[in-house]
Amino acid sequence: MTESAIREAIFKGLKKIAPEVNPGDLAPGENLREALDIDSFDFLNLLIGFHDSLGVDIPESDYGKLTTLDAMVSYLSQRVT
Amino acid sequence: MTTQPDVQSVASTSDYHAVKLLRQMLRIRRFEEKCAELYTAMKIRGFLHLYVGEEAVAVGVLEALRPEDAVVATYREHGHALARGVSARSIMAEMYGKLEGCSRGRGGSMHLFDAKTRFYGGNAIVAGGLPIAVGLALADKMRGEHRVTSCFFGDGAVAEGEFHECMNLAALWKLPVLFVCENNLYAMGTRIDLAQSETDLAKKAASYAMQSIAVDGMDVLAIETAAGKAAAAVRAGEGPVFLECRTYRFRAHSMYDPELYRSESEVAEWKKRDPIPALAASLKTANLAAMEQEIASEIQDAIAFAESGSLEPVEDLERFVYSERRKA
Amino acid sequence: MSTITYRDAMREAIRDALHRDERVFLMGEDVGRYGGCFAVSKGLLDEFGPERIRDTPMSESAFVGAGIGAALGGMRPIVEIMTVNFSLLALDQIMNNAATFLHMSGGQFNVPLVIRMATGGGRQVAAQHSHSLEGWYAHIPGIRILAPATHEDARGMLWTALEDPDPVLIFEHSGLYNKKGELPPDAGPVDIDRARIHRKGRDITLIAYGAGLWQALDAAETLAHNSIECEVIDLRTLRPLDDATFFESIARTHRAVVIDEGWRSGSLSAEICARIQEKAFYELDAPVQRVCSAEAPAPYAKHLEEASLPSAQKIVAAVEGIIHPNG
Amino acid sequence: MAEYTMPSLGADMEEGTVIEWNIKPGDHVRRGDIIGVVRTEKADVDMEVWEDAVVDRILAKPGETLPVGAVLAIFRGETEAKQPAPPPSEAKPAAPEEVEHIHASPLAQRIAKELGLDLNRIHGTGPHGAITQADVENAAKAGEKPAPEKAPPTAAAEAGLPERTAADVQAGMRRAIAAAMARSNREIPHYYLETRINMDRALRFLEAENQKRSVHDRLLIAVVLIKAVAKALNEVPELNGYWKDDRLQPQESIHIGLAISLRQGGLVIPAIHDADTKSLDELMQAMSDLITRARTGRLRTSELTDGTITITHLGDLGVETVYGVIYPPQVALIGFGRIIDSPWAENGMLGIRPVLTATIAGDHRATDGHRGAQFLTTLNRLLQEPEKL
Repeated sequence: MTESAIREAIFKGLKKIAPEVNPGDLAPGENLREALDIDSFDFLNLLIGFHDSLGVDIPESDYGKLTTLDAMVSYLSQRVT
Repeated sequence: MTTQPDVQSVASTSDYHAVKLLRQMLRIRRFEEKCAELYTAMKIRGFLHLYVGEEAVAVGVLEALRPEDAVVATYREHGHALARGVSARSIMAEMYGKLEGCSRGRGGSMHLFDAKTRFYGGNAIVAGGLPIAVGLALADKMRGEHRVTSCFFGDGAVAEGEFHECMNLAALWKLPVLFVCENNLYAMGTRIDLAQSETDLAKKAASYAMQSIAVDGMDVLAIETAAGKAAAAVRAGEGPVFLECRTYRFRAHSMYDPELYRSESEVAEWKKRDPIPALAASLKTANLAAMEQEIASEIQDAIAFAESGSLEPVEDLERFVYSERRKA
Repeated sequence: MSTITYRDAMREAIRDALHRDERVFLMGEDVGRYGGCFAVSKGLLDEFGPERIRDTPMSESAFVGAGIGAALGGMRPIVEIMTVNFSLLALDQIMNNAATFLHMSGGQFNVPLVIRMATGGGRQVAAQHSHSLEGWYAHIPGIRILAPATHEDARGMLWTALEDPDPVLIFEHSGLYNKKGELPPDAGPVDIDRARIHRKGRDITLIAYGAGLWQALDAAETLAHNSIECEVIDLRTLRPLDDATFFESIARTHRAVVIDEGWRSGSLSAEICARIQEKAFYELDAPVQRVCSAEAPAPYAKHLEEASLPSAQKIVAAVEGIIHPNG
Repeated sequence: MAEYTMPSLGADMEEGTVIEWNIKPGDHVRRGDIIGVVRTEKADVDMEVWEDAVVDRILAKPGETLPVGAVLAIFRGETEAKQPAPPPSEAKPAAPEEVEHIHASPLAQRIAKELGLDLNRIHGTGPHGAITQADVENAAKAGEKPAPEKAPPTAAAEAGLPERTAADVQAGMRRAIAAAMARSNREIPHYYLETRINMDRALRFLEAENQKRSVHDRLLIAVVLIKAVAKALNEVPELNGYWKDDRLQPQESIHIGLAISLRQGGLVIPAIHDADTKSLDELMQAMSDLITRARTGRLRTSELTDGTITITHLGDLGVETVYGVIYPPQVALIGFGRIIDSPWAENGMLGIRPVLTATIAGDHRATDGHRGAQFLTTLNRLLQEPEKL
């Protein structure tokens, strides 16, 4: 799966929990939870979205590796089959 | 105190003066007849009480008063207003409900008002005007004014409590009121002997320790003389005077009255003593035809004035419920 | 400040008016030698003489009508009708002449007359002497109706009323004459157009006049103990009604009780409730309640009379019923 | 039942031919919707529906020519579909013709209209169950969102007033929350207590539990906290109830209100009913259902007004300590901050532990600090044995 496809999936997930936000304007290194005002419930839904769309299962211990857009892209691209 | 009419008409009144009285009575008569006609043509509405037959009283009494005096009348008041100097135009316009009426079209036939001539209106409550007259006289007395307040009412008012209260108060405080009772023998449809235990009203009034005179209500000269003497006494501070004018109305009480309570013959009998022809007969020099013409044109002019009058704007409905400037 | 009775305040008002304007005079039954049925005019005969302090025969229609005539004639009469109960004999003069002359004459004749009368019950004088009919008179366009409840108003309303070109009726609740109160020595004329908020409160508005004001203030005192803050309004003028003041108050409190010693049906309180639902409907969080007299002729027996008249306790109950509807 | 007849679409039109329908039985239609096309002499014309309704039956088949006034379809009243409980079954009895009158004070009606709240969904506590100002404010505060699109038009729409913008809803909600908060501060003498809880055991328990579950059923720490609060309330019941008519009224059932913030601002506090009897999984399911429906405005009034205590979990968004304002008539509010690795001394040794600051705001009329402290210590103890929750 190409990197842009993964980025697309991430945007789609973010749009679902924060409809009024335009993921495009996110700076790659920005902390997602603060930028998008996402609480743990939103974040869980995001992960459920990735699990359904990308088939990736993210354990709680890895939450720390998903703080920014870039981190998320690289994390998912390593695990997407 | 006397009981029958004892005042003789003064034969030597100059013809000129008599013609003036005649003209005034005729003017009232024709005005009232035209009102009856206009009422049937639905130009005048509401209640209308005509003075035909009693003209001598208003003309005789008002001739004896002065401009500074006051007049308080009843709902049968066209004659008094005309004799007092309220214009035929403003009276007709008032009955047409026009803004140019003497009460802005708000009073109608029963409530004519005119500040210039101190004409304190018709009052539609029987004897309702008596306390007002007493008050006006009280004010004059307290302010040292040598003025007369004339108060007109009918034999019907004599049965009202206010009559007795006012006669007593006026006599008690020696107030300058000329009480003029137009006794036309009927309180609407009730003959006087069915309403009064004592039908000699002058005698009744005398019991209030007040000068009390009766006079032939069909003799304008006699009335003028009697009223003159009475007004002089009142003006001199001798206290109130009661003047009973025994008169008769030739037409119904008002426009709705079928006159079941009196006979044709009685009316016919009284018509023989109609004050207008009686006076005219004694005045060979009077040019009746010219007088009639002048009066007719005055009335026609009054009607035209009324017809062309304007209606008070509805927005003004609540004006004068209270005064428009707060300080009296 | 000097402590005087309501009666003294009204007497002072009359004396002051008589001194200010020689057109002013007092007329009524037993106002002179007797000193006034409620002793309001005591001493005035000696000071001003029988011309200006005029005892009248028992002829209410005549002397009230004479008052109207004298006003038309340029005087400034103060007519005292002993109590509102006897004013019924002069109602025709008041309604058909005093209230009507200016309008019916097309603005020609003013009637600058003041009529004072005692009103209200509560002294076991039974049905014919205990009426509270200011609400009736407040129904008549063309006259002003005042209800001085405080000493300041008893002292100050008369002169303003005398200066008014239209007839003014002043209703003095008979239960107030002996009430003591404070009055500054220089107390003088007061406004007669506005109601007055006597006590600020946020929870409910109590609308009262005359003796009802003091009952409302007592009730407010009691209710304050269980943290219900009442805003108490003294109407002062019953016609024209200063409804803006109570609309504004209700816009803050959203609840109201009207206290009126008249009989409930067709009373002044009914008019006030009608205006509130017309103009302040969307401010209401509960129906407006009324505390009025029972609809029966005033009984002689004390316990019956108390049961029939408005009281602070009844006001408290009405307020509780609104604030805690489900008990 | 309302009949939809062949519309007269021109002074001289006597009949028309149904060309097509774009509705089917059971559809909800709104005033102004186009429900089909009819052919007249002059042209094919849209058929418009004049009020909200539900399609009951279609009588005229496409191609049929019928005179003006002939019955083409039958509608049933909108109100029928509104009954919350019974599933709308096909064999519906005739819908009650007019909407039953709602007893609400004029002021309540006004505020409800301003906030775009549907009075049908507000529980009245006034006389004879009438809805009062307080009821509406509580409902607004509890997040009764403006009636969603499909619901009958708001009173404003019916009265021809301009439709309420999001800003209006926002302003209205802000006003309602402000009113409730002001009243709370004015009436409730608060006391505040705070304690720091070592969450190490609870987090490890949570992680172990989540490993047994798919991401769909994953539990959040919040549900552990909710369960702990519920259990602690069993031991300190005075904190679970209302202050009404000048006395504490403890409640048997424990409905825990969750302060949920909405993305576009504003706050709603739906309650999880009987939190003490629910398992962690049931709590997770209930919480996610409430948060989802809160954020899409489909909460039921009853859920919004019967919380017996409230938890605010702003720690989730990075704040360490949270002091809340109690929501009248409740008598306590629990605040959870963020779990932060902090220095922690344990039997003489200093280490790093995930520490959570828990606070309680109590109504001093109902309970004193002693009860609050007892609650926090119990909470702490329960969180040290998470497996027993």
